[in-house]
Amino acid sequence: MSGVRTEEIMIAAIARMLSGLSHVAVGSASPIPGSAALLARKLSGGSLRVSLLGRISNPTFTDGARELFDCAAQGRIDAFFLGGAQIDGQANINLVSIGDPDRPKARFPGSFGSAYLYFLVPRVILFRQEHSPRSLVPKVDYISAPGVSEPNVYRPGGPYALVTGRCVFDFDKKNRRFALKSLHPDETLEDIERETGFEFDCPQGKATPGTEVPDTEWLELIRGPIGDEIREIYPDFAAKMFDAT
Amino acid sequence: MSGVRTEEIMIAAIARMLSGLSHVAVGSASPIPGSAALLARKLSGGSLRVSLLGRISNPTFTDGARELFDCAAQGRIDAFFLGGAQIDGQANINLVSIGDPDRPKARFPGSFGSAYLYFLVPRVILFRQEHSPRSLVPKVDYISAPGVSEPNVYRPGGPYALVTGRCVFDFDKKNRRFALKSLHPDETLEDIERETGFEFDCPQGKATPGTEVPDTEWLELIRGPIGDEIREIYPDFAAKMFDAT
Amino acid sequence: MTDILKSADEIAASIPDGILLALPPEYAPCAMEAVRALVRRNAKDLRLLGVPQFGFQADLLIGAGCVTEVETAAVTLGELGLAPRFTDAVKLQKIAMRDTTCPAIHAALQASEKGLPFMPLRGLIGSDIVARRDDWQIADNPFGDNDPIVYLPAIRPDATLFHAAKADIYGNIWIGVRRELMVMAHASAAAYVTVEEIVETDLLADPQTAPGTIPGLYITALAKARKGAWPLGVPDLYERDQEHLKHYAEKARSVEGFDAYIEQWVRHGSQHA
Amino acid sequence: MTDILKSADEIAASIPDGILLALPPEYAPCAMEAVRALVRRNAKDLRLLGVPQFGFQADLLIGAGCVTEVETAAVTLGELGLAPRFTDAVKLQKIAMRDTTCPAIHAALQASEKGLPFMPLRGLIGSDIVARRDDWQIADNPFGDNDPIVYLPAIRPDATLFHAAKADIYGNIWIGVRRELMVMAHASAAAYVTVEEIVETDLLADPQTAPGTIPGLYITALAKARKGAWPLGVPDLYERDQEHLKHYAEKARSVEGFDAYIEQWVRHGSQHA
Repeated sequence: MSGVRTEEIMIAAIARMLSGLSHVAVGSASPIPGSAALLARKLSGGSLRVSLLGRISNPTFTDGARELFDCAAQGRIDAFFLGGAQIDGQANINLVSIGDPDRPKARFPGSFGSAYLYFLVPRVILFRQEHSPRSLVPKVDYISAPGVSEPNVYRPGGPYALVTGRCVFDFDKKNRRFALKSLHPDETLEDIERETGFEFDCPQGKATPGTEVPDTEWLELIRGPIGDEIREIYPDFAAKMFDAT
Repeated sequence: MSGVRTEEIMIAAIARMLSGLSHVAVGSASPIPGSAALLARKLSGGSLRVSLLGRISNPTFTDGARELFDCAAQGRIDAFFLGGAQIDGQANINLVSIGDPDRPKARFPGSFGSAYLYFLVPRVILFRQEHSPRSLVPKVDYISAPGVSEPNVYRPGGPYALVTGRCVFDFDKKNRRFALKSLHPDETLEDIERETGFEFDCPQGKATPGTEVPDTEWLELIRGPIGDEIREIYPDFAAKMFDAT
Repeated sequence: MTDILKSADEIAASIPDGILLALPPEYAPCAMEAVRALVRRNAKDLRLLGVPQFGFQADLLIGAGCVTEVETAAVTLGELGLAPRFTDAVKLQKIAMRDTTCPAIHAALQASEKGLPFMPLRGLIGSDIVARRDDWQIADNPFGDNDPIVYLPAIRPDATLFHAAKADIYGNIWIGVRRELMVMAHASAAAYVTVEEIVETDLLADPQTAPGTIPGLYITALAKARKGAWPLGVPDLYERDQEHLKHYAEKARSVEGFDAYIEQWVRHGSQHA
Repeated sequence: MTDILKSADEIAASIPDGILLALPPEYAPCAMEAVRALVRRNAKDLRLLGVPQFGFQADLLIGAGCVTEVETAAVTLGELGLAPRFTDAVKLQKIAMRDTTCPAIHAALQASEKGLPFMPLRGLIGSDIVARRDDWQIADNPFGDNDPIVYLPAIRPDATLFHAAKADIYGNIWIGVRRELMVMAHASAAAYVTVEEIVETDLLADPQTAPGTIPGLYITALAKARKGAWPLGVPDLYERDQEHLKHYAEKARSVEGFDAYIEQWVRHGSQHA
């Protein structure tokens, strides 16, 4: 078994957060969460239902593109995943642009369904492999979807965790801040502090544990059947991850 | 060709009102309008589209029972048909009950989609074979759907005509009253006045023409291919109309 | 995961008393054997929602004393005339009747399907339907100028119950063009289904069947019930048994006749086989 | 009656300049040959609506100068990265961009489908999407207590354009599970469709195909265009031509490269056959 990749650590970390759930949906541009959901399904013995957007064979939904959103609003989706060009310390995410949105320095695809699903899915797991002051910022330039809401705003869902290429944060709903949960191999608390643009809590301080690295069995699943399944939607990701020498 | 039935005169009268239209829908419990619509389609050479609710083969709609209503709201249905246990002089219709609705003397099935389609379909043709002071009343006991609305109420549709077993009325939108248009065979103006519970206009007075009776060609259509088609939805109506000795 | 039960009676045993139960019209397959099983198990205090109207199955449940409340756009036996037990129950005030109109039912269920508290709907204003519904509101269209529109609160049934031609072992249900059944499953907290047959192949995996299929995700439990819609029909499989329905319509004119019908055709199991 | 036209170019000729045109995402078949024909006929001032997002087809139209305005939840080439002509056009303010979110597009189209002036939608509050949309409102749920909800005005596209596996001679279009195409057809004033083949049998008459079929009632015009979605795919018929799309993504990084691509692959007809 060759060396464990950062993506594989992220996949395993996310898969663990899906244990015991009934139905997980995965949106666009989400190969790492997609792989994690498929791994979690394997580990569940098939009891976890996974809805992969963009998959053509075996559709989960038969009522058109709106069904994902309706299904979430019905409370039938337990977890979803959102990325962000920028993510800030209040778990706001930015999928739109850097700088003034009318004269952006950089423009990204757009908000997709984030502004809705972030409110309605109980366990939204944020992911961003690049962990740097550029991606994890004090305040996003554009709020595609806010991390927290006023108490009178209908919001059964919200942020649950943030998984990066360096660590895992929990989101503390009460304090409206991230709390460092575990460090990926070779990362130190100082690394995280230096590379993170927002303030976060570190309840375990120096005792913050390492992120569990996927064992051989998990790696074989990720690189074998999971990789084959994810290839239908993300051929380039699969090629980069699994076909490299 | 045996004697012309009242139902056949009504079918022909309604069919004439559908000439030149693009799409006509027919609801529940409407064998006479259903036959009229199918006759009008035949006469149009197939250019008239007819959507018959309750038909199982060759559905017009594939988006469930709501599609009829959505389609009407999109302005894609030119004519529809409504009956009424009672119909009054302002074209209000009652499909619910006689007397106090909480302690009714008679109870009918219910309003179906009338309270919606009457507002949205441009040409709603009312039909009621029984033409008596009991069915055509000064004021309905329950308004399933009102004939007219305040000017600020969104209402692209409304009543166009009333076809009974004795005559045809036009609905005069400006005066909000019915106007006698034609008398079925053997009916006199006095008959109509005596048998109609509401007041109506009679712009042509003694010169009110007779309702055109369907000719042999039309009768052959009604009793032949139209009868066969309507039998799928209304077996009893077809048996009564076309199988009698 | 969808529970695959053994019989329509097990389906009926899973449906609690006192719930709001959404039922389809006669042209979508009705789970008549399960409805008879509800009568057999003496179901109580059901509140029925006709989507958007119904007939024989509602009349049976009302006549058998299983129902306290009905919301529907109509109850009718079609060409066979009025639904006699329904008509009697309204006249004698044995049930609370909430009259509505077809698109209002569809809209209120779609609100629930979308997790919305309400849906707006055109039409209706000036009808006694609106006048007698204190749970509805008329308010201005916020984008209009003096443009009143009706606001309907969402209806979320506790359960829905219907029949279909087939299901697969994953709980997926083939409904063809009868998509109101899909809205009912989406909008209800639980969905109970009887089917003519249960196939081993995945209905979602076949691009020919997937478009007419409700995913098992929405189905609480299903059971095989051959001729489960009888005496109503299933499109492309069997037609309505019009003679039997005529027999019912005549018997049900009186309480005694209805009771005799129930004794003969419901209490001792369905005898159509 | 649906007009059956001769080619994708005739379809493009039927679509007027200046309209609001609704287009599907890349996973529903896109009418790429008709989109190329729009570029060939130098379509102008199109306002594009992504339902709910799009990629290659929007980038092509934007790069070719056919577009003044875009409303969409995203523009992306998927794994191939950003849509370069879109990105440039926003940065250089060549198009007016209205950012939105997927369910808001679906809801606004369903409002149009239902002839409603608006639809409510959960979520969104506190996002910059709402903050920057002066055509949306936040108001209280009339059935709630201090419960704000977003009100979205209906979107009624002047036309929609998409591709499908097959149509019949009556104008019925088989879309399978891609029901967002059905909403687009219902909600738009006109619907233009290209298809791989036109069959003689009535798709609505067959209970197997009817559930995945848009009735011809909603289809303004259709034309046969073999491999009409290329270089995008059609489920069960052909896959995306990922190599060609990579080639596009590279060329389109610069205006010169994009122009060369258009010259080679669009102006002189599609060369994929």
